[in-house]
Order: sequence, then structure tokens, then C-alpha cells
Amino acid sequence: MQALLDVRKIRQDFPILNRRLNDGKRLVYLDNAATTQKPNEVIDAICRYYSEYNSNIHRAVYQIAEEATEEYEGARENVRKFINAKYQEEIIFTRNTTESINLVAYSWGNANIKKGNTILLTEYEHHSNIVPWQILCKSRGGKIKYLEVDEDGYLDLEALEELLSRKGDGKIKLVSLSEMSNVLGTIFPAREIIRIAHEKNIPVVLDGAQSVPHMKTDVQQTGCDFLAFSAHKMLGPTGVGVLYVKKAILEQMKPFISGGDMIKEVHKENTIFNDLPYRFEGGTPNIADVIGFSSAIKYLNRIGMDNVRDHELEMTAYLLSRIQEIKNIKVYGPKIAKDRGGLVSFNIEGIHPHDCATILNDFGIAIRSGHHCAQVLMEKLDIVASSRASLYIYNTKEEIDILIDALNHARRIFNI
Amino acid sequence: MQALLDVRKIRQDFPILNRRLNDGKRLVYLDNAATTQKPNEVIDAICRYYSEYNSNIHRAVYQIAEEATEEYEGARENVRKFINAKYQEEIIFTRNTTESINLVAYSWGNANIKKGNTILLTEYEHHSNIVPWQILCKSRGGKIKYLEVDEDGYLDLEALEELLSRKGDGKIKLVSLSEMSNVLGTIFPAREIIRIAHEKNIPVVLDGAQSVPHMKTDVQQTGCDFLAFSAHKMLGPTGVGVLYVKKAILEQMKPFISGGDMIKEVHKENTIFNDLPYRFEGGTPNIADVIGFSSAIKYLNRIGMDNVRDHELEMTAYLLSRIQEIKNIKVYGPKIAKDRGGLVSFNIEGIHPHDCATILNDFGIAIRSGHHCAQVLMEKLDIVASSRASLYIYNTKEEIDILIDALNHARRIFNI
Amino acid sequence: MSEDIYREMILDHYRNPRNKGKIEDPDIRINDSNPLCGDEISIDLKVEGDIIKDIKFDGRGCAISQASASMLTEMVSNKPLTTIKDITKDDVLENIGLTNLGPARIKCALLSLKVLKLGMVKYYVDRDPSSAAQMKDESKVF
Amino acid sequence: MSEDIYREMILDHYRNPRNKGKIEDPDIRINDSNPLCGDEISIDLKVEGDIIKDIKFDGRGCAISQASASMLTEMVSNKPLTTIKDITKDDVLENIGLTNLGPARIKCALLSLKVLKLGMVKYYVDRDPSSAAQMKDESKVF
Ligand SMILES: Cc1ncc(COP(=O)(O)O)c(C=O)c1O
Ligand SMILES: Cc1ncc(COP(=O)(O)O)c(C=O)c1O
Repeated sequence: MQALLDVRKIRQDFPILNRRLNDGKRLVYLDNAATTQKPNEVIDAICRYYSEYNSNIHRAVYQIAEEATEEYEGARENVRKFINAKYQEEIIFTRNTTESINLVAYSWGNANIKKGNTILLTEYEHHSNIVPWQILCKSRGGKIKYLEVDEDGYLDLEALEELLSRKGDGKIKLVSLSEMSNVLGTIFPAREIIRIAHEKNIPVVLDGAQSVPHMKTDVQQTGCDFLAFSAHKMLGPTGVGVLYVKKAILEQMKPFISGGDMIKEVHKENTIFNDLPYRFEGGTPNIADVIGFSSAIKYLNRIGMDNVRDHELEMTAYLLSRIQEIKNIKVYGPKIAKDRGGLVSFNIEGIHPHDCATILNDFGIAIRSGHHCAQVLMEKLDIVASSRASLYIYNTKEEIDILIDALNHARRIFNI
Repeated sequence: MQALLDVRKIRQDFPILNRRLNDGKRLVYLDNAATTQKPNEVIDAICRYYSEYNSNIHRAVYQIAEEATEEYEGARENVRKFINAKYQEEIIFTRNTTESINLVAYSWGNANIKKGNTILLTEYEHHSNIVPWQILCKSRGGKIKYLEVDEDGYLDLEALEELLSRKGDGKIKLVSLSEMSNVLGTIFPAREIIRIAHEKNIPVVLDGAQSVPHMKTDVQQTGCDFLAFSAHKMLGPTGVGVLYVKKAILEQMKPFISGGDMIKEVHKENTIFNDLPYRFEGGTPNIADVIGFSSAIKYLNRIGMDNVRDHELEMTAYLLSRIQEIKNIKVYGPKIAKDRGGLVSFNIEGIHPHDCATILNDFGIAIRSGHHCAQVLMEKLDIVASSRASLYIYNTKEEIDILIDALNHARRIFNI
Repeated sequence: MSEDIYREMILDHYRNPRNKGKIEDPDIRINDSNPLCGDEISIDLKVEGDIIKDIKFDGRGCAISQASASMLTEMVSNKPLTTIKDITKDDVLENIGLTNLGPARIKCALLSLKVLKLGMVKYYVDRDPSSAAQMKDESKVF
Repeated sequence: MSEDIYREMILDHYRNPRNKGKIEDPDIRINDSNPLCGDEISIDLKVEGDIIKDIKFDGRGCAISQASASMLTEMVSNKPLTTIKDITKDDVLENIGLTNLGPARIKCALLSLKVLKLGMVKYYVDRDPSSAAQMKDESKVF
């Protein structure tokens, strides 16, 4: 079989991968689920904006402002194509996944969730897909239900169907779930879940923070009503998120962040809001980083999202098999690599994940340890924290080997 | 008198000032009230972050994450010092001034504005300091009053005192105003206004979008309860704003954007929020740009904000006097340069400001034309739009001369 | 260069706009504004048996938007209402002789076309509400 | 290097924590968590005439936070409650022999001190609510 990605070449595009750490070690970056590294062309796009045509957009008629507007709106078109949305107006730029979900909770939620309504989440959701709904429900008198996740990290679609069929007081008004768990790694069958929900006329918010960066996304195929994701988890800069909303729904939604740029006319007593999508982008946007994000998307397109997925699948299978060699290790989530995105969470009995990460740092390895903003899941798993290694296009089997050696070293330090 | 700033040297720090436009003309950038240009060291700080220590902050224990956390929190300390806030916890990073004001409207406003309460704004406010209050008042049953601005662009402090003294139904619960008008250029006596308001126990929001970049700010001296401003208007990157809130008030405020990073513990039914200021920064922050902003502040500190102000005063006086040579020109705002920040808005009778900007673009001049997000003021002035030239540390008298020549050329084209 | 934009013809239509004003008791009255600059254009139409019998525009704006509106009214006057469907953005730009405007100024030039198309859609939908879905995209200009 | 951190003393306190558990009917019971990792520490105190007569801690956490809590309880046991005021973050770090921790791990090492200071403040404020303002900053550790 032919190599899926030319990883050696890809690595040359990422300046940080040449970084030498304090003790001269090379960086082994395995925290991609938290944020990914950035290729030169993304960094360059940002520099070029600031060095050549930095200016405020939409409202000015001079040359550099027109250039900036064109690049900014071009980024919107690139995002539209990347997730195969039907209309550009369906793409709203936010700061991150978190703000995208908050936008839905404040704007759609306040208008549609009433006393006694229930919102269905799952037990593996990220805090960003829990807390906004808790706050909404507290203010509107709604309730939250959590769909259970089983031992191996799967959902029970029959239980889902049963829940969504409930009438009267327990009726579900909205489903919001992550397409891929940032702890278990499970990829959930979004299309199937949405089909079931839509049969009962229940809209679905998809948290794509972990899925969009790692596999092909097609909002028209999955049919999701809302999709939230972050640029910084897919080679793009910090400070940019996306919220996709189906046009028919977006047209009914009230503005969230209000002020400059999202209005058509402001009078003392009332305001006429701007057309879509501008109505939802108040104030000077994060112009430079939206343009940088556009470059990240171009980079991913060039590689091809199917190749990204295939590479990660190969790496994940290798990581899964090697990590299970380690004594007293507990690995969370599906046993089968193809049901997973490119991350593996684990605990070595007797070593707290924090201590594990500190020891790994001696090897130049960057992994995450903690609750991964998923404390509801941690409670379910009856742990406080776990370690997580997460992969992307530039990771190699050699790096996984370094990780395994380091974990064994940790066992020796702790005498386990 | 000695030159205030070594403008020639400063200009070398800004790569965009070497930009040649389509027709070979050099850029004459006079739209600084919309956004300023960025010096090399700000651009470099962003590149360095992405090339050397890009990682998610606060929650990881590996080396580059600790470096990033340190830089990010160091930026907070730099902002604190820059506006002389008492505590670091009082500094919240947002996307821009607009989001900062929305945060106050949603979090403080929803808890404190009740049916019949009045919020006092002024007629010259930017849409970002009007629309959030309109939306708040609509949902809470509150009212907005606009303090009038006179012919020459000043407020009547006696009228203010009278308004703030009203009891019962017309009682004012909050004052929110811009310290400097982005159209009239007037610098308003914030300290005096806040003193009057505080005598009646009324808190004050200061929109510092135009003032903080151009003059020394001291929140302990002015005593404002809230201060909002944007990094991109003071040499910093797009995508970063600041909200300062007095600690005693902030402690009482509920979160706005909720999700990862702003929590201490999340359970199925409830959440314990994180300490200040993290409680107000949900999701992955705009790490790179906050660090870039920190560099911008260092740059401004090195120049000295008093020198910034003095340079602008000199330029503004020159611009004001030269522009009045032009026939049929109407200049808005104070006649006296020292009552102004570094911007001048104007209209030439018979030339729509849009057409004016298009003609100026032929000269490489970037100025703004339009309603400047201040349509309430436009209605008051009985115009649809105006042109605006706005200055910063790198602008020179030669550039002002080019502007004057171009305006005269526009008059010739339009035969006026 | 702006000399190419502000030719005599544009300035003439700007200073002496054709069909400027209001129609009393119009069959269609519609307006929209350009959020870029706050400029507004309203258009009144008198329609007889599908023919545009009278058209007037009103509003404040720049030379480009005003001249463009003025020329557009001349272009459709006494034509069938359905011709509006077929007018493209390029038709308008060619008609006023401004084919190389930047993206910001293009919106000025096309505001009147946008308003006119909105008016036509409104006219048909008022008469036949069931056509709303089908007419939805007819008012798209850019 | 982590070998310097995970020395025998730390691992010993981690595996065999001193004063771990709960006090029945304590004079002070207080807890806090580290938002970084979700680790929790609760501390119970028995105070007699201003002397800490008994102290126990409980919670789950990493070797550093557990060892640090264990050593801290030894440090203040049978001391006057007011000594807690004077314990600095450097005292704790020196006591456990970890003076070069990074900013993230420092929070692990200091969580127990933070909880202990919170407990002391609560004790005094419960007895004399008017002291709240004055005690406000006493619980600051970092
Ligand atoms: C006075 C004033 N307030 C608020 C704003 C809004 O700033 P931003 O677009 O950065 O949110 C601006 C700038 O446009 C301004 O001039
Ligand atoms: C599943 C999931 N949802 C939401 C988020 C929040 O993303 P952000 O911090 O970019 O808002 C994350 C990432 O941390 C995530 O993994």
C-alpha cells in the first residue's frame, strides 16, 4: 500500500516541529485535540494581511479595505465549500466552538425553549456543550437530559429513539451532541441520529470541534441544523470559530452580539438589522485570523480530508495496539480503531495523569492530562482525570514509540 | 520646540507604510479611528507564538503550554498596568469593544435593569454602545434616554446633572458613554461625568474605543465602573478587546459566554464557575492575538502615551487649520484642537462623502466615508454621511498636505 | 481612476436625476438602504396590465447610486414588469458605463436594481402569496 | 527533570499520606478544587483555644498535591491557627523540596495551602463577621 500522506514533507511546513525544548529535546506534539500546530502558509497569510492590506472591512471604499473585504468574504466561501453548505449566508464567524454554541443557546434557545421543555445532550459532552444549556434552562425553566454512553463508548440509538418519541412534559425540543468525543474518541453516527431526530421534527446541534478537523464534513448530507467548530483545532489561528445554521432557521433568529457592522439602520428608538450573515457578526471581526483560517482550509483541501482521515486511522490503530502493551493501563473508548478519531485516553493505575504528563514532558512529549472539559463523563467513568494523546497529519509512528517508552519510564519512576 | 515623536523612525516599524498601491502610489493611511496599522514587533510576536510555542493554555503541564500561559497572563498584567487597574482579575479579554459592551448588557444589564428603568446614553454614541442597550431594554422593559450634544460637539453637564437627579419612574440606572466621539472628535470630561453619576450612585460604562488608544488612561482616577476598548485600534491585532470591570461589581456578575475554561466543576445538574477573571472567558481564548496585543502595549509604553497625545494634538491643529481653507467645507465638532482627539469629520457641499473617498483613493489616501456607525448622530446633524480623516503616531504633515490637495482635486472634478 | 468614473454623464444624472420623486397612490412602493453608507433608495411604480407605466425613485446618496437609479428608471420605463427579472448586475454596470468598480462601490451602483427587484417580487407575492417560495431568489442582485 | 520531582519522600507521602481522612464534628471543614485538573482537597480542623489540635485532609489528586497536603498537615499540627497566616507559598515549596515547578504544577503543590487559608478565614469570619473585609485577602496564595 502506498503511503497515505507524505508526512516528512508535511512536517517541513510546520516551523514549531523544529523547536528544541529546554533540555534540547525535540517537541513530540500529541495534544492536537486541544489545538493543532500551524503551517507556514497560515502564519504567512496573517503576516501578509498586517504587512500589506490591514484595514477595517465592509464599510470603506479605499483599495486596501476592498482587498481585505474580498479576502474575508472569500474565507466565508471557502468555509462554505469545506462543509458543503448551500449558502454563504449560513456561515457565521465567531471566536470558537464555545461562542458558536452560546450563540445558538442565547438566540435560538431563548426564543424556543420554554418552561418544561427538555434539551437532550449526551454524557460525553464537552463543557462547552453543557454549560450554555444549563444557563439557558435555568433562565427559561427548561430541563436537560443526558443520553447514556456505554462501557465501550457507544450510544444506544434505540434509547435515543425512545427518548425522542416522548410526548407531553418530557418532550425533547432540541438535541445537541458532539460528533466525536474528545475523551473517548468515538465517532458517533451523526447522520443516523439526525435522521431519527428529524423524523420527530427535533432540530440538532452538532458540536464539530473534534470531527470537522479530522474527516470530511457535509452538512447537507448529515442534515444538521447547527454545526459549531474551531479554526485553531484544524491548522487555523486562535480566535476564530464557525457557526453554520440552516438558512431557514437562521432567518428566524434574533441577533446575539449587537453593535457596529450588524445593522442596516439605527435610530434612537429602534434598529433595522443587517442581512444574513452580517446580522450575527457584531463589531470589527477578527479579520486577520479569518483570512489565516482560509489558508488553513486551503492547506487541508490540498491534502484531502479523506487522506487526513486515513492517516489518522493508521496512526490510531498503531497507538491503540502499542499502548495496550503497557502493564496496568486502562484505555477508554472503542476497542476498534475505525470507530475512533485520532485520539486515545488512558490511565496507568497508580500514576495520576498529571504526574504522567510531567514525566512525559521530560521526553519532549506534549500530552494533555486532566478532565478534558468533560467532567460529566469523568463522573460516569468514576475517575477524576485521564491522560490523552491526540494525533494529526504530522504525527508519526516514531513519535508513538517515544510515547510508549516514556510511559514505561513513568512506570519505573513510580515503581509500578 | 523639540520634535515630539521621531515619526520618521516610527514609520520604519510599520511595513504597510511601504506598500505601493495599484497605481504605484504610496499609501496615505488616514483611517486610524477604524483600525490602526501594526508595527513589526506585534506581527513578529504573533508569528513567534505560532512558530515556537503554540498550545492551548491554562490546562496543560508541558513546556510550551506553560510558556503560552505565562505570555497570555503576562498580557493581562500589561493591560492592567496600561489602564492602571487595581487588580488583574478586573481585566477580561473579549473580541472587541462591541463584545465588551454586550457582556455588560447581558450580564450586568439582565440582572439590574428592570421594567421602567432608564439607561442614559448620548446622541453621539457608536452603534456598539446603542444597539446592545436597545435589545436589553426591549427584553427587560427598560428605556433609553439620549443626552444631547450641542452644535459644537459638547455635552451640557448641567443637563446631565438634572437628568441624573430624577427620581421615581424616570430614574437613571446606568450611564454609558464614549470618552471620545468617533465622529465629532470631542474628548468628553469622563472624570467629571463619572463624579456626577457616582454622587447619585449610578454606575458608568466608558466606551474607550477611541480614547484609550490616544491618551493616558487611568481607571482609578476616572473611577469608571466599566471600560471597553479594542486592541486593533491601538496597534494590536484584530480579534482582541478588553473589558475592565471594578472588582466589587465583577464579583456579583453572572457569566456570559459559558463553556470550557470558565468553570471549576461541571456536574449534570449544576456548575461551579471558575475564579475571576476566567469565569468570563469561555472556550479557547484568542491566545496568539492577546500575546500580540501585549507587544502593542509595550510599543506604546516605550513611546509614552503623553507623547502620542502631544503628537496628535499638533497634527490635529494643523489638519483643522488647513482643511478650513477649502471652499464650501463643513467641519463637525469642536473648533479647538485641544478639545479633540486626532480625527476630523467633514463634508464638502455637493460631493457625497462616498464619492469623495473614491477620488481620494486615487491619491493613495485611505479615509472613511459613511455614517461611522453613528446614525443617531447623523440624524441629529441632518446628514446621511460624512468623510473622516483620523490620525495616529505615524502620520505626518506631508500626508495632511496630500489630503488637502486631493480634496481640492475632488472639488474640480465635481466642478464646485 | 476616478476621472473614468465621474464622467459628464454620471455627473449629469446626479445633478439632474430623471424620474426623481414620488408617485401618488403607486402600485408598488419599496425601499432599501445600503448598510455600507446609510444611503437609501425608494422606488414607486405604477403598473398597468403588466406594463410599467410610471416609475419614480427617491432618496439620498452618492453620485454613483443616484445616477444609476436615474438611468435604471429610464431603462425600464414603459417596459413589461417581467423585464426586471432579466436585468443583470452587468446590464446595469454597462448601462452606466462603470464596469470596473470595486466591491464596495458596486453596491452603490446596484442598490436601485436591488430595490427594483424587491418591488417586483413584492408585487407578484402580494397578488399570489403561493408564489413566495418560487420568487424568493428573484431579488438577489449580488 | 521529573526524577528531581518524584523523589522517594514525595512518593512516600503520596502512597502513605499522613493525616488523611475526616474528623468527626470538626470546627472547620473546607474544600476547593483545582480547575486545571479537577483535583479536590478538603481539610478538617479541630481547634482548641486557637491551637490546631487535629487536622485531616481528604481528596483525590496527583502525587504532588497529595504529598504536599500530607506534609502541610504535619507542618501546622499543634501550632496556633494564626501561623497559617504566615505560611507563604515558598515555605510550602521548600518544605516539599520542589522549588522549580512550572506554573501549572505549582497550583497542584499549593492547593492544600489555599484550602487551609480559606478555612482559617472562614473560621474567623464565622466568629466575627465584621472581620470579613479585613480577612478578604488573607486566603490569597497565588
Ligand atoms: C466609539 C466607538 N465605540 C465602539 C467601537 C466599536 O469597536 P469594535 O468594532 O472594535 O468593537 C468603535 C469603533 O468602531 C468606536 O469608535
Ligand atoms: C468536543 C469539543 N467541543 C467543544 C470544544 C471547545 O472548543 P473551543 O475551546 O475552541 O471553544 C472542544 C475543544 O476543547 C471540544 O473538544
